[in-house]
This record gives sequence, C-alpha cells and structure tokens, in this order.
Amino acid sequence: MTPPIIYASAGAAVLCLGLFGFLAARHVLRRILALNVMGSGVFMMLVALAARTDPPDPIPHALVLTGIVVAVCVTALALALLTRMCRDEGSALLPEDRDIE
Amino acid sequence: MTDPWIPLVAVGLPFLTGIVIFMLDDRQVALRSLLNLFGAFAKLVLVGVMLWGVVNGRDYGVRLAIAPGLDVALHVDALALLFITLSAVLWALTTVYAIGYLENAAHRSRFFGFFSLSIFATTGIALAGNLFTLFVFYEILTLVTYPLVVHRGTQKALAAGRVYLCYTLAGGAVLLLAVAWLHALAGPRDFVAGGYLREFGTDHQFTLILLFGFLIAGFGVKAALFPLHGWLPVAMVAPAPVSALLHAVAVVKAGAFAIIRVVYDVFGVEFAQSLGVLGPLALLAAFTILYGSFRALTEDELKKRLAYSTVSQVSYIILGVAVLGPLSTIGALVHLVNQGLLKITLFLTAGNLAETLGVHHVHEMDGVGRRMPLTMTAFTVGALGMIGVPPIAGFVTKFYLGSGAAQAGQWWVIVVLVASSLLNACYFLPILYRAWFQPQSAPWPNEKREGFDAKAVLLVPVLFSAALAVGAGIFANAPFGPLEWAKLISSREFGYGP
Amino acid sequence: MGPSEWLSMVMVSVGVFFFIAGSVGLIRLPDVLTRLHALTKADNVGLGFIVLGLSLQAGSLLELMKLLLLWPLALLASSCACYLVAEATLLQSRRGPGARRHVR
Amino acid sequence: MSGDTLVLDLVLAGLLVFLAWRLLTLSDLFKATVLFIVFGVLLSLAWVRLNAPDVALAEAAIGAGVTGALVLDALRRLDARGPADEAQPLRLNLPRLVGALLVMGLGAFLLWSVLSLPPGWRGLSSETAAAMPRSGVVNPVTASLLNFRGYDTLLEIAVLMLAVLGVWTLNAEPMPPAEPAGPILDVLVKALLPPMVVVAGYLLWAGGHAPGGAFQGAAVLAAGGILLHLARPFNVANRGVVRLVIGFGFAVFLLVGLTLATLGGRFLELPERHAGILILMIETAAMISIALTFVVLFVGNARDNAGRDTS
Amino acid sequence: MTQESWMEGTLAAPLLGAVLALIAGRSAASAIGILTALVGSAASIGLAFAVSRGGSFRYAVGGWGAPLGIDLRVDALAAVMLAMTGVVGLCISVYAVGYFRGKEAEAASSRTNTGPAWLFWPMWLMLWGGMNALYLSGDLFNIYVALEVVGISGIGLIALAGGSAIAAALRYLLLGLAGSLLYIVGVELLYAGYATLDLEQLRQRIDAQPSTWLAAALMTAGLLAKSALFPLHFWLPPAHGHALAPVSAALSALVVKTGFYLLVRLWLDVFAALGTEHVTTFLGALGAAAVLWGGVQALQQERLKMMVAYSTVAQIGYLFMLFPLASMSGSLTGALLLAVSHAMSKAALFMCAGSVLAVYGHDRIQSLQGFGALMPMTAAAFALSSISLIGLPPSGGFAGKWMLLSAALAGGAWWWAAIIVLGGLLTAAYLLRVLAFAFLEPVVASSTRAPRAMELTSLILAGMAIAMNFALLPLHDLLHAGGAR
Repeated sequence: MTPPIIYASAGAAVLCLGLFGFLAARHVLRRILALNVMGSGVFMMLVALAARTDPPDPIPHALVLTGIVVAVCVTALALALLTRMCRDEGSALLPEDRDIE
Repeated sequence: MTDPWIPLVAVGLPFLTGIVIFMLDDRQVALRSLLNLFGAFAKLVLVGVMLWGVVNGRDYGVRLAIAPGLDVALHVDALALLFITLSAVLWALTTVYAIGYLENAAHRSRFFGFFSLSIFATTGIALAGNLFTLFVFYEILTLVTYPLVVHRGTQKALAAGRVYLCYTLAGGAVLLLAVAWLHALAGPRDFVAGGYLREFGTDHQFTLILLFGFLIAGFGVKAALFPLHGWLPVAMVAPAPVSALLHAVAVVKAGAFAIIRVVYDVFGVEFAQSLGVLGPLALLAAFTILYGSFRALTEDELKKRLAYSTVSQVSYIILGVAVLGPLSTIGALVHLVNQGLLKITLFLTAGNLAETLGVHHVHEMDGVGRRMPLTMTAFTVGALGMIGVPPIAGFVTKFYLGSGAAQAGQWWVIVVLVASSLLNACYFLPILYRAWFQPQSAPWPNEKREGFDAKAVLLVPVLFSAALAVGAGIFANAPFGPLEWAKLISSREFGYGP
Repeated sequence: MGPSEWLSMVMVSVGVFFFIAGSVGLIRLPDVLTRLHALTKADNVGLGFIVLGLSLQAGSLLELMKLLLLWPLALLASSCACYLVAEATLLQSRRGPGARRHVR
Repeated sequence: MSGDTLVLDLVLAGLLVFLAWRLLTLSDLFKATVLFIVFGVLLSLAWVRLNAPDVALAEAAIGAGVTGALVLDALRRLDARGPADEAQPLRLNLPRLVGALLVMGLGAFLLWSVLSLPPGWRGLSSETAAAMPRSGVVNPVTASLLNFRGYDTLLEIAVLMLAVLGVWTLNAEPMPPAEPAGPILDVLVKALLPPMVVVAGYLLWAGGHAPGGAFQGAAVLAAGGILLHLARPFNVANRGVVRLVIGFGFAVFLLVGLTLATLGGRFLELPERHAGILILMIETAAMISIALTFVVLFVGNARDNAGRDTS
Repeated sequence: MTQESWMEGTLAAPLLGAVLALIAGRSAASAIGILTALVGSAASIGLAFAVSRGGSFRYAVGGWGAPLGIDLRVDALAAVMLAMTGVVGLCISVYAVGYFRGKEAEAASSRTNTGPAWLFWPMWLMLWGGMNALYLSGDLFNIYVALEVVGISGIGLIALAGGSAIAAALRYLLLGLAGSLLYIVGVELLYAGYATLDLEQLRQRIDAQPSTWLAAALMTAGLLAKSALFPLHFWLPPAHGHALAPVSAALSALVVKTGFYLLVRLWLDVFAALGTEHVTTFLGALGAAAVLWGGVQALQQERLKMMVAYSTVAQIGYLFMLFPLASMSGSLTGALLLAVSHAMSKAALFMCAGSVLAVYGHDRIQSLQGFGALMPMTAAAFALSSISLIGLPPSGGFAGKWMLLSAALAGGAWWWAAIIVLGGLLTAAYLLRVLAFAFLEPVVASSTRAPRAMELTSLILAGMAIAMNFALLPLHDLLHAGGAR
C-alpha cells in the first residue's frame, strides 16, 4: 500500500463522488463545486500515477498545473454566468430543472 | 471525333439566359423578351445543326468526371434528338405565348428565369448519356418547376406546390436509392441501345426486378402513372404557360422519356420481357389510360379535364413501350411528339379562353365558337387529334400502337385503345358541341377585351401549333418527320428494319 | 535523544495541548464570539510553542529565520480575521435575526 | 516506507474522500463552500505527500485560494439577490440511485485498472532527465511546462484571456458600494501586500531551479490584489491599459514562438543557449497578465460603478 | 512557402489576431478581425494545397519530438477540415462586420446589457485559433486544451446575446466541462498504460487491455457530449438558437465538427486495431436516431433559428453514419464532403435567419410571408443551402450523400441506405416548409433593408455549397495523396 496507490484510489473515489454530485445536483453552484471536486479527483490519480518513479515524472505535474488553471478559468466563467442568470431569471437552477420544483 | 461544344451550348444557353433574366428588374420588359426570344430561336438553330449532324453520322458528346467512376455525360443520339426537337419547338411557342399572357403580371423576371431553367433541365434530361446524369437533371427539373407552380403566390397555389413537392421528392428519394443501387451493382455504364444489364440477369434476378419497379415508380411520378398522378390536376392552379410547360413541353414528357430510356437503353426491351416486368407495366398503363379518361368525363373545370386527359394520353406512350415489338415502339415514340403538339394547342387555347373571356368551366363555353372562332378551330383540331381522327397527328399513334399490339398478339391492348378513343370522344365532343352549336347562354364571366378574338400575340402561337399538329399527321413520312425519326430509333433499338 | 531533542519534544507537546484546548473550546462554547476567543487565543499560543520547539531542530540559520517569521504572520492574519468575523456577527445581530445570513 | 507516514496518508486520503462526499450532500451552500476550501487546502497537502511541490503550491494558491474566493463572492451575490435556499439536500430517488450505481461501477473499474498497472512503469521520467540539460532550467516541471510542452501553456494562457472576455461579456452588475472596512483591514493590507509582492517575485525566480514558477507567483500576486480590493474596492473596468496588460503575456509568448520559427527553427523551439533567459522573459510577462486576469475574474465587471461602458 | 510555413501561418494567424483585437478594443477590432480572417483562410487553403502536393507531414513544436514534446500531424483529413474552417470562417467574419454595423446589434446589446459588441472579435478569432489548433494537434492532452479554448470562446460568444442565451451558455459550459473531464480520465488511463500522449505512437502500441477499453469509452462519452450527438444533444438547440446570427453560424457550421473529427481520429485511426465493429455500429445507430429525432423536432419549431439549430442535430447524425460504413471505399470522402457542404449551407442558413431578423424584427416562421419579394438574395441563399442540406442533385450535399449511399449499398447495408434517403426527405419537409413562404405576397411592407454585406455573403456561401458538387474528385485525390484511407 504505497502512497501512490492510496491516493490513486482516493482520487478514483473523489472522481466518482464528483461525477455523481454533478449528475444528481440541481443547484448550479453545487454542480460547479461537484465538477471542481471531480477535476481534483482526476488530478489526484494523475499525480499519484507520476509518483510511482523515484524522481517523479514531471509530465503529469505539468498536465495537472495546466488542468488546475483551466479549471479555475472555467469555474470563474461559470460563476459569472450563474450570478447573471440568477439576476435575470431569479432562479439558480437551469430552466429544465425549475418547473419540477 | 466527338464534338463537345454543341451539346454544352445547347444545355448551357438556357441556363445562362435564366441566370441573366433573374438579374433583370420586372420593368425591363423589352430586354427580357429579347433575351427569351433569342434563347428560344438560338436553341432551334442548334437543334437544326444537331439534326443535320447526326444524320450525317457526326457524334456529339461531352463527359465531366464527378468522382472516380462516376461522370456526368451528355450524348446526342436519335432518341435524344426526337425529344429535344419537340421541346425546342414547343418552348419557342410557349415563350412567345407567355410574354403576351403575363403582360403586366408581378414577378415576371422570376417567372421567366425559372422558365428557362426548366428548359435547361429538360435539355439536360434529353441529352443525358447515362442514368446518373438523367437522374441529376430530373431532380433539377423538380426544383425549377416548383416556383412556377406556386407562381401566383396564393394559399391555393402553395397547397398545390406542397402536393407537387410531396410526390416529386418522394419519387426522387426512391429514384436516388435505385440509381445508386444500380451504380453499385453494374458500375459506371452509359446508355447503350439494347441495354447493359443482361449480363447481371442470372444472379441478381430479384434485385433487378425490384430495381425496375423502383425506377418506374420514380419516373412514373412525373409520367403521371396511375397511383402517382395526383399532383397533375392539382397543379392546374398555375398560369396557362406553366400548365402548357408542365403537360406538353417538359415535366410529363421527361417522365415518359426517362421510362423509355430505362426500358430500352438500361434494361433492354428483350431482357425486360425475359424478366417479366413488361406485362404488369402494360397493365398499369392501360389502367391509367382508362382511369384518366373516366375522371376527365366528370370534370367540369376545363383545365382539370385536360389534365386528366394528359394522364391517360401519356400512358399511351408507356403502353407502347411495354408492348414488345418495333411497331408499338414506333407508336410510343411518335406519340411522344403528337401528344406534345396536341396538348400544347389545347392548353394554349384554354389559356386564351381564360385570358380573354374569363371562361374556366365547360358549362360557360356555350357559343364561344362564334365569339372566338380562330381559337376554337385550334381547339377543335386539338380535340379531334386526341380522339384519333385522321389526318391529324393522333391517328398515326393509334394506328401504329394497334398494329404493334396485333403483331405481338396482345389483343386486349387493341380493345383498350378503342375504348379509350371512344372515351376521348365522350369528353371532347360535348365541348365542341357547346362551343359551336349552342347559342351564347350567359354573359361571359369577365370579358376583358371586346375585339375579334384573343390578342394577336396569344393567337398566333395557338394557330401555329394547331398547324403543326395537322402537319405532323399529314407529312408524318416526310424526311425529318416525327414518324420517320421514330422508325430510325426503333430500328436501332431492335437491330433490324421496321 | 540529546537534551535539545527532549526540550523540543516537551515544547511541541505543550503546543499540541494548547491546540487541543482551542478545539475543545471551539466545540463546547455556545456562540460565535466566545468561539472566536478560544480559537485565536489558544491556537496562537500553541503555534508559538510548536515554532519554538521546531526552531531547536532547525538545520541552518535560514531555516530558523523562516520558522520564526511564520509565527508573527500567523498572529497578524488570525487577529485580523477574528476582528472581521466579530464585526460581521455584530452587524448581523444589530440588523435583527430576520436578516439573511449575510457573511461579509 | 515507515509505518507512521502510512497512517498519515490513509487519514489524509480518507479525509479527502469524506470531505468530498460531505461537500456534495450538505444542504447549506455556505457550509459546502467552506468545506470546498478546506478540501482544496488538504488536497495541496496530498500533493506534497505525492512529492509534487509545484502542484501543491499551485493548488494552495489557485485551487483553494482564488477558486475559494470566487465561490464565496458568487455565493454572496446569489445570497444578496435571491433564493440561495433552493439548495435542498440530495434526496435519493430512482434516477439518482441508478446514477449512483453506474458511477460506482465506473469507480470500481477505474480502481481495478489503477491497481492492475504494471509496477515497473517508468513513464517519461527517463526521457525528461535526458532532455533536461538542453532545457535551460533545472526544475523539470518548469522545463516541461514552458519548454517541452510550451504549446500547451500558450493555449492555457489563451483560456485565461477567454475567461476574462467571457466575464466582460456577461457584464455582472457593479459591486454594491461596500461599507468602509474598518482600519484593521487597512493595517492587514499595509502589512501583507509588500511581502506578497516579494514572495511572488521570489516564486517566479525560484521556478527555474526549485518548485515555483509563473502560475504560482501570479496566484500570490492576485491574492494581494484581491486583498486590496476587499479593503478599498477598486474597479478594473474594460479600459485600454487593462486590456493591454491582460493580452501582454499571451502576445509575448506567441511572438517569441513566431520569431523563433522565422529564424529557421520550429515554432516555440527555444535555442539551447538562450532557453533560460527566454523562459524567464515569458514567465515574467505571463505572471503579470495572469495576476491581473485573476483579479479581473474576481472583480468581474466591465462597467464602472456609474454604469458607463468604458472600453 | 514550404508546408511548415503554411502550417505555422494557419496556426498563428487567428491567435495573433485575437490578442491584437483584444488589445485594440472597440476602435480597430473589426478591422483586425477581417484582416486576420483573410490571412488565416489564405494560409489554411494554402496548407490544403501543400498537403495535396506533398502528402501529410509531422511538425515537432518546440523541436523536442513525440513522447516528450508535442507533435502536430497534418494529413488530408486535417487539411480538409482546416480549409473548411478557413473558408467558412472568412465568410462569417465578413457577415459579422455587416451584422454588427447594422443597428440590430446595438439595440440587442443595450437591451440585454451584455458587454460591448466588439468583444465578438477577440472571442471569435480565438475560437478559430482553437479549432485550427485542434485539427492540427497530434497529442491527446494538447487536443484537450484546444477543446477548452474552443469551448470557452463558444460560451462567451453565446453569452454575447444576453437574455435566455445566458442559461443556454451555462448548460453548454456544464456539459462541456463534464465531457472534458471524462476525456481527461481517458487520456490519463492511456498515459498510464502506454507512457505516451502522441496519437501516432499510441496507434502503434495500442492493444486490447480492459483499461484501454475503459479509456476509449470515457473519451468517446466526453466527445459525444461535445459534438451533441443524439442522446446528449439537448444543449445545442437553445445554445445555437438564442445566440447572435454570426455566432450560431460559427457554432453550428464549424464547432460541432470538432467533436466528430476527434471521434473519427480515435475510432478510425488510433483505436482501429481494437476491433471496433460493435462500437462503430453503435455510433451509426445513434447517428440514425439523431437524423430522425432532429428532423421531427425541426418540423415542429415555430422560430426559424430554433428550426435550423435542430436541423444541425439531424445533420450531425448524417456525419456519424460514416462509422458503420468506414470500411467501404469512398465513404470517408463522402462523409468529409457532407461535413464541408453542411458547414457552408448551415452557415448560410443562419446568416439568412440573421438577415430576416434584421428586416422583420422577429423570426416566427408563420409570419414570414413574402420574404422572397422583400429579400430576393436571402431567399435565393436559403433555397440554395436547403438544396445542399436536403442533398438534391446539383449540390455538395448530394455528392457526399451519393458516396455514402453507394458505399452502404456496395456493402449491402440496407438499413443505413434507407436512413440516408429517409433523412433527406425529412430535411426537405422542414426546410421547404419555410421556403414556400418566400413565394407568398408580402404582408408587411417593411422598409428596412438588411445590410448588403450580410445578404451577399450568405448567397456566396450557399453558392459554394452547391459548387462543392464538383469538389468530389479533388477531395478524393487529396485524401489518397494525403495518406488517409
């Protein structure tokens, strides 16, 4: 049970939790958080994968760095869209989820 | 050395005139009429050159590769010339008539643009060298005639257009499947007298029968075969030149011509007979003939009655094709021309009646003979021709069809011919009787013009076409006459003299 | 285990004791203001002891300086944060219970 | 692999999974957001355990810091505007159950494929080690980020620019005039801002030979900016100079790549002798742009308080 | 001009243009936009010719070579998609100049108080750059970043329209982000299995391990979400329907092709060795369902832009029918030609919708009487692009459909042939339903005229869609010269 295996399994678990949270949640902010959690899960698996060699393989680290920055950009845009939608349409749910309140 | 220029110009000319006319503004009447007339008569000259060339053995053809093993080919042979001569002559007539008919109507540039595009498509169909090119131009014809059918811009016209599209696009889809299937089966093949599918007959027996059915269904839509004729009467809402175009010059003829190509130059008539598909085709044609005539009997609106008569007349051609034998083939081919001449005369006269007196229905035609003698004489010539009274053109067809059927021993065909002639008489003679022998019972619905008869520009084409119909009957055997040409084609198809 | 290891072990354990006290306070105390009190006071002292304990083990002077810099920064940050949270809760209570749970 | 670090790893991994589950099923959105920030901080600890210091820095600064601030700010705007209480807890109905089963199946399959990976796996560490001397920097992560896979980073900065453009397009309503934040925040800003700028500079410089680099530096700089904005709300409207700074990093990177291509090399092919300097130049430009980008993403409106369209 | 320099031009032009447009701001954004569009499309067309002459080639960005650095691979498939993006992109840029100068845009942005209209240009050029990067890329993770660039710029462009487009953009973002994450999990599993991110090396090393199958499944799921194939298509109609006309033209004509292209690259190139019969049949079945479902939905739409958006869902289905027919010769040429002529005619259709909106003020189909008389050029463009979409003879759509059909019939696949023909009829139903209104007499004598640039561009684009009929042979030679099957 070396650290890479522990964190890779934890990453897989976090990824699945995030995916389930994304599919199940209806409030968009919760779905955004779920997607971020899912992203973190993916990155955990990737870095755990890289840690299996003694000088850790730098390529996955670069990939994860790029991934984190892209994730924050998409999250920022998503939050701006959410606040704008909430201001215009009064609800923080997507139109198709609203009517089955 | 195949000369590519003549066919290219023959097809390209109407296309270019069409595009240029689209650009013109509605008010530029003189320029548009000039362009139209120039296009029509230049076409006539071209057809003359081709006629002279083919008789002296010159070969015209051009080929453009679209994809590996798939090319658009234009090739001028005797059958193509028969059809293209007919359409060129009648197009010139209809153009002159249309210029007069649409004196101050709206959207004329649009009308004449699509009008010459439809001739572009018809010429393409006539000159097509292989089934793929025929199919391409066949579908283009649908596209360019639709705006003509809905030209009036009323809800009724739109409804007619919708029906027209349903039939023709459905037919087109079936055709696409069949042509692609045949292409996949037989590979890239050009039309060849006697057909090229004989070698596939052994192991693809069932598929070929199915394909024949699909092709006849696809082309049958425009040839107004029984279940697929629904659009023709409905399309009568279009202005007279368009109905003339639809019936005599382009659309219906294209369907019949395509079926002739399929039977003679794709399957080959002997191979089709061995497949056993000609029998049901003959039955279907015969049924359509009778059905069309019956419906015409009860139809009060003049143009609808003429429409049903077209439905039955075109099936004469298909009947001739379906009966094995050179004589019936001659009958079919010569009827292609005769029916065109007769039908255009009838429709142009109907147009005159509607345009001058506002007469649309048979019951309004009492005493119209006295009011518009020249138009009615042309109508009478056309009607008698349809019935088959010699010396007008219709008689030649029926004679050859009858003798062909006798030669092939199919006696029931003669019974059908006689019955349909009687039916023709039943729905044409009452009109003549009303026009000539009945006094004028009611004021004309809306008399636009007091003068002697219709306007000159409407009258001349009508009389000219009536004269042509009579001429085609009397001088049938003259060199370059329709009968002579039909014999030449049929001899090439059957490989021996008439 | 030389005398310096023993001393830093003792210091760190005292620090940890203070952290535990802070956490117990966080859980047991009734309202926000008292919890803030427990958090900032106990944890900062705890942190101080841990830093002192670890500084004995510091390898180089640079590492020692970095460790010692850690404590004042933590102090500054936690006291400001404590002030802001307290101010927010006061604003919250003055505007009445009905007002939305408005975190400034 | 001594026993005690195993316990630490197990506890940390377990805590992360628990936090992820708790975060998604809590009914109160504010608690969920706080847990999300804690999750980010713990995650950066995990990166340290996995021997990935660069990623740990980035995660702490960007993943937990900037994202956390953004989510809190968004929650405040949602809270102020409307029904944050629409966040009912996740009731387990049939479609969710099916979804859960499906996802668990995926998780099991993922886990199994992770466990069944061949132990002797070397990845690309040998190739990277071989190419390091020609990369112009000592830190392999910075080398692969800016030299080996520089093209990825170029597109990544493009994504950053697009996020700003998107936020400007949305034109969220201007910040409500905040009550004057007491003297304490000013003291904090005066005390923390200068060291932050120094730390950012250090991180940028250290990136060449130790964990650090443009993104981490930019995140610290942006944190300073956000802190300043909390103390004295300033507006980063869509003005000329702001657009120039935001586009500056990407433009420098692209132009360096193009000039190298025109000088006979390949696009973004850093010549061995100047690789170090070029990387530093690109990183400096990128850091400034990215820092301002994060600040604009946080402040986020194209019109100044008076609602005038400034561009 | 060597092949490499053409490729560098194609790659860098839109990106450089985007950042310059961002920095220039309102004053010179559209000027830079048009200039970049010209340079970019010229470069991509030049690249296509270079590939047809010199065959496909690889390009190591940064000079490091495959496993470590990122390799770009330009073969015939990529060259065709790039040329398509170039040509249609140029027309969209010209249309956008006319569109945003028209007062329609000013009214829109003030009414829905979105950001200033000039923001269209940097985002549109970045979208174009992202697509070029995606088609050129031969590296799995690089494709991911390019997908993100395309995704985010698309979202920004949709949000430019304000109003109900905001919710549509948010839905598109959530689905796109989830799709990308699934894609990344797949990439990670492949990297764990084969220690390389390069497509070419992956193709050589691939073998049928369970983790490879899982990776392929996850990547396909992610890309299906992005290319809006039938079950995952629900985000597309509101997003493309509510966006501004040039934006929906760009999205419907070009962006949906990226997902399709990547799936073709994966299943017909990289994973080809895995034995993909049932997967390709599954994709084909989804495509067939999309054709029927999209067509039926389009028939019931009242608004013109929503109808055209649903027609995109249907036409994507057509493209996916390439998968079950991939083994037969000529099917790839047919699908590519369908993709290109669909791009042209779909962009022309959305431009017509934009012109109609500019003149009529609304796009309810029922009350568009006589738009033929009022706007002859737009009606002609609408007619020509409908002909190409339906696949009636003289058009590129027909040539593409013919190749697919003869491939299906040669392979004895009756099902696919029937669907192809039926789909054409369905398309005819919902497109010609609208065209009929052109021939009615105009009820409202609207005096406003759509700017000439808008109508002319849509007509030129529709004409090109028809002219693509004759592009079948050069495309066939290009594909064989470029080494793709």
